[in-house]
Amino acid sequence: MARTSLTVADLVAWTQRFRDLMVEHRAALTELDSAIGDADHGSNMARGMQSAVEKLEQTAPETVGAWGKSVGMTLVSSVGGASGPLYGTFFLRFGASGGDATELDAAALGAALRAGLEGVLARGKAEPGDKTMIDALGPALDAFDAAVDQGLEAAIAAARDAAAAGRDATEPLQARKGRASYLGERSIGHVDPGATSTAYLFDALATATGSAA
Amino acid sequence: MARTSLTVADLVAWTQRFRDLMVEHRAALTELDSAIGDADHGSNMARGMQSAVEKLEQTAPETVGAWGKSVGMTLVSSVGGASGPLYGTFFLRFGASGGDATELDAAALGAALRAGLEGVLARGKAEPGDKTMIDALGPALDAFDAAVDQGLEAAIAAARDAAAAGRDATEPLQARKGRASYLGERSIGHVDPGATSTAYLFDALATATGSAA
Amino acid sequence: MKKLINDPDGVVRDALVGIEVAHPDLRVDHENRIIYRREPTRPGKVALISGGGSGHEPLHGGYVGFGMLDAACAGEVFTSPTPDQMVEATKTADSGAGVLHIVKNYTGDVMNFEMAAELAESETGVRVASVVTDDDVAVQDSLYTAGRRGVGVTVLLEKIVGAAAEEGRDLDTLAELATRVNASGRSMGMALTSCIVPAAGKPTFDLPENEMEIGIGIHGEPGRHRVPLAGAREIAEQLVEPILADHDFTGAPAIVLLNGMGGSPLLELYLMYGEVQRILEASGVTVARSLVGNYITSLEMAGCSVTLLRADDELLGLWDAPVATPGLRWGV
Amino acid sequence: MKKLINDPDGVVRDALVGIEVAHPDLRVDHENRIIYRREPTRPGKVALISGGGSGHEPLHGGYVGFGMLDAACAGEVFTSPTPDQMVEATKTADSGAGVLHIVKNYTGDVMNFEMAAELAESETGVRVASVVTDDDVAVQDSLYTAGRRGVGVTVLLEKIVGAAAEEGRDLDTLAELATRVNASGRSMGMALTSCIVPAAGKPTFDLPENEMEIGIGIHGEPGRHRVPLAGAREIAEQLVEPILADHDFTGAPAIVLLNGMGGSPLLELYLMYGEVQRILEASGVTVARSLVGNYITSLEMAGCSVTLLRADDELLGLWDAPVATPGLRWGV
Ligand SMILES: Nc1ncnc2c1ncn2[C@@H]1O[C@H](COP(=O)(O)OP(=O)(O)O)[C@@H](O)[C@H]1O
Ligand SMILES: Nc1ncnc2c1ncn2[C@@H]1O[C@H](COP(=O)(O)OP(=O)(O)O)[C@@H](O)[C@H]1O
Ligand SMILES: [Mg+2]
Ligand SMILES: [Mg+2]
Ligand SMILES: [Mg+2]
Ligand SMILES: [Mg+2]
Repeated sequence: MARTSLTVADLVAWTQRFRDLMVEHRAALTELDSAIGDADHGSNMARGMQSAVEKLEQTAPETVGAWGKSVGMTLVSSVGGASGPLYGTFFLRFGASGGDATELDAAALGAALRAGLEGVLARGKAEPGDKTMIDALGPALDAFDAAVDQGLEAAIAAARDAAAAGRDATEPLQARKGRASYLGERSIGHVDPGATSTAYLFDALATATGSAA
Repeated sequence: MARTSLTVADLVAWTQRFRDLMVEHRAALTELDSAIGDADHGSNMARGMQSAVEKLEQTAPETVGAWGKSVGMTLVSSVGGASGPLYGTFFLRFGASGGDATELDAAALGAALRAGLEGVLARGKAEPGDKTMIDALGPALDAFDAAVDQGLEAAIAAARDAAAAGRDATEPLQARKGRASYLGERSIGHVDPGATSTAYLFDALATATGSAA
Repeated sequence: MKKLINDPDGVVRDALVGIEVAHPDLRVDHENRIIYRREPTRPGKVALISGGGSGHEPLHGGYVGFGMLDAACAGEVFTSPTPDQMVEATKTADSGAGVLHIVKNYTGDVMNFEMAAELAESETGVRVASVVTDDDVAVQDSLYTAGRRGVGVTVLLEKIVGAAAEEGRDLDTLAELATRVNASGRSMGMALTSCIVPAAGKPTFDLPENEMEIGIGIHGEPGRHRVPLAGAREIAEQLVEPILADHDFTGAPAIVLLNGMGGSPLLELYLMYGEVQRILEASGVTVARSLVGNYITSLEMAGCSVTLLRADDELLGLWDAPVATPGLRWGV
Repeated sequence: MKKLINDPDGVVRDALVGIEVAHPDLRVDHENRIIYRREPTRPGKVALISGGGSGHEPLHGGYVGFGMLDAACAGEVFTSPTPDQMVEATKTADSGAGVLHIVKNYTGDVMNFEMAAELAESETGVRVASVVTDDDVAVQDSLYTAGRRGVGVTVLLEKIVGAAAEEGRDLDTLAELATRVNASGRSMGMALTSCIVPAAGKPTFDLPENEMEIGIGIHGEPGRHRVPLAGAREIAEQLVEPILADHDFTGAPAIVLLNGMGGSPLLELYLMYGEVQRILEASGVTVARSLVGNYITSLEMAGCSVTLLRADDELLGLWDAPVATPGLRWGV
């Protein structure tokens, strides 16, 4: 039977799976960041997610809020760069949205993700099309919302696919935020590293929750 | 008829020919010096001989002594490194040996060359087999002396051949003087740059005096 | 990758050990990766704190000491430090007179310092002011970029504002001075080669033997344009012209920094400076002070940058004031 | 060849232009390629003169100034200057108290300085004493070599003897002090990459990605051994061990120089220094003073060298004395 909600344990599994992907694709992410940035996105994300998972293993969170705060704070304090505050804020706001809840149904998950996105927008002031992680995150949440009537797993799978499509769609864009914007037109033709890690974030969510279909 | 003496004009022609060879083989000499030294022998010799020829063009020497002093002082004051004082001393002593003479017969040329060699030995304190220019210069003078009875041109040709053989014979030697000595056994298997420029010195003498046979 | 390191991920940690033992006037908090002056901030003196990714040495740790910074936070290579580090440094360095954060304009640096300032003020009540440097004319300062990067002027600002802080000026005055210095400075850089980020293990970009990058920053990122390799005189023109086009440097004394990116020999930097100064003179710029060397680097990148600061008597006086740091030292 | 130059054969000439305009305290005789202090030698003060091939910057021109050299002669890249230059510098810098020539032990340098000393004394009656530095333990000091090379200790000697000269000590005393400093110092260097001599246009040697040279000098020449690339800790051992095996550095304060060859980032030099200091401590050596950075270089070569000087209170006092040169500056 299709699952209708996520537990805190699912969120922890999601974190672990995201960590695995960041470690696995560390070199590839850094390679993307070499082309239009400073060659550290892979090590930033791998280092941060490694710390986040370790923190969760030390102190198991009991609520969505505790989980989000743990992951978010760890990212903020162990990553640095642009991705530290941005991903950190994403998880902090996600957690704050979930609060004391121990489970999230599809609507609540959608709201938490949306809160996370709002946090990233507020922190980074990027707009859609600026060639940032926003361009994977935004479409993912729109797809999630559009599919939420079909159930949690379908919504997650839709978000994953939209994030991947959003990532691919960054390739022809000219960057207007972050380091890649310094390149001007030379940023065109490269996939954004942050959008790529965000696509993995939704890939991890789908796998960790068995929404892979 | 075979020539029996060298005029000052011949010495000037020798200088010019040597300059031409240094400029022509500049890169090759530097290449040799890269292997066991500091990659400057070609530019040192080309720069020095260029200056020496310019100096001769400004003030034409009238005696062997004036020629040797002009070339020697110019090398000393424009080359630097090991080759500046060594080649400089060679020409200074050569000139001092010739003194006010305006021509050198075979015996006088032999004596002047020998005086030059003595100067190089006194200045550089190298011994035969140390893998230096001495290993081309010494054999050249011995061959000159041995062939001097056959006349000036034959003696010069013999010197040229012996210098070339001496140059080649430096290849298996381990350097004990100059920069190449720092390499220890790693200096083995490379021809010495200074012995190579010295072989060109005798090549130039042979060509400039028509003793090429 | 040919580097004098043990472990690509432990470079900053290990280098901080060497910085601490090499400089008895400094103190290193290894857990938080903060470099402090050995002595605590003198009561009444505003503390100056900066920080950023590592790999730009001597920036910033090498500018901690009398007459410049009170503390510097070291991030991973080319990755801004975290708010935690900055909060800790802010609390520790504050003598009660407040703290000025000197931040280079990069998305990461700005966001992390912003979070730090919010946290430090709310958690501890320390007064924090910030200045963001953005002097790099290679980047258009527009809505369509993250804004000009903070590069060479950061060094000059840390020196000048550091001298003013030693005089006992208050936080608002210093923040205003810092803003003025930043607004009066412009920079432009170029690279002959890419650097290698240790954790990446290979050059950030490939640059053919006959090409160079114009308009690079200090993070090994590619520049605005890739152009054919040129001689020093032509390179100097390509660096100085956009600076002079962006800001008027005539009619006032200028401070000039000819900065090496880390991998170019000093012999070449002096040669470049000769070319730069010649162009400046021909353009009516009066060079009052100059600095030639590796002051804000990009690991082993070969190349250089030029920074001009439009000064006045006050700024020159602060520039000449005593300074005693590993990276800049005179008058004491 | 990627270099910030105009013409491979004009590098030294062009760089001297930049040195002159960058340092108002210096004066450059371009015809003779000599860098002087702006002010003539104070009467009664012995003049210190050094020189050598260019490409080792800041050595020697960067050490001209109060507390170090009075003049430096610049040769072509890696080629010792000529006697004419040295004679001219000797005559000009002499105040009547005599001149000390500081010569690095290379065949060319020694011969050219010898000729210069002979000429200067005979032509002008200036009293000249010479010290030849030979601290490089990579070279066996035997009949079968040109003797140990003069490397890092040259910097320390110029500082220490320079301070003693400012005190007004006479020529013989200074020559003796210089000899003592040289005898108390040892160095060892390594390279990760070769440099490129501008006039040669390509690397002096090829070094595969997984190898390094141990026992190099400062002229881009290959070293004694080529060994597999190792980590910083292991490299530090390979540098420090031969030094400690050659001379006893225990039971006295040591001055340590961790020198970059020009192309290694400061971040790595600090990291290396941490490793070196750890080994020294474990070996019972007391580090009293240290210097980390690019002080005697080999163009853009990546790598480093370690120099140890066995000091005493007198040498430490002279080390700490004020110095104001482009390359070393403290206390003034
Ligand atoms: N203002 C911004 N808003 C949202 N995302 C951003 C912003 N600036 C940068 N990013 C994202 O951050 C990614 C780079 O992260 P990272 O390499 O870890 O940091 P840094 O750029 O500091 O080196 C970019 O690929 C982009 O997706
Ligand atoms: N002591 C010496 N006696 C004779 N010749 C020497 C001596 N030392 C070096 N040489 C010669 O000088 C050559 C190197 O000259 P060059 O490269 O111009 O000078 P440097 O070694 O100063 O760079 C060597 O190849 C060798 O033949
Ligand atoms: Mg990055
Ligand atoms: Mg040579
Ligand atoms: Mg970064
Ligand atoms: Mg040489």
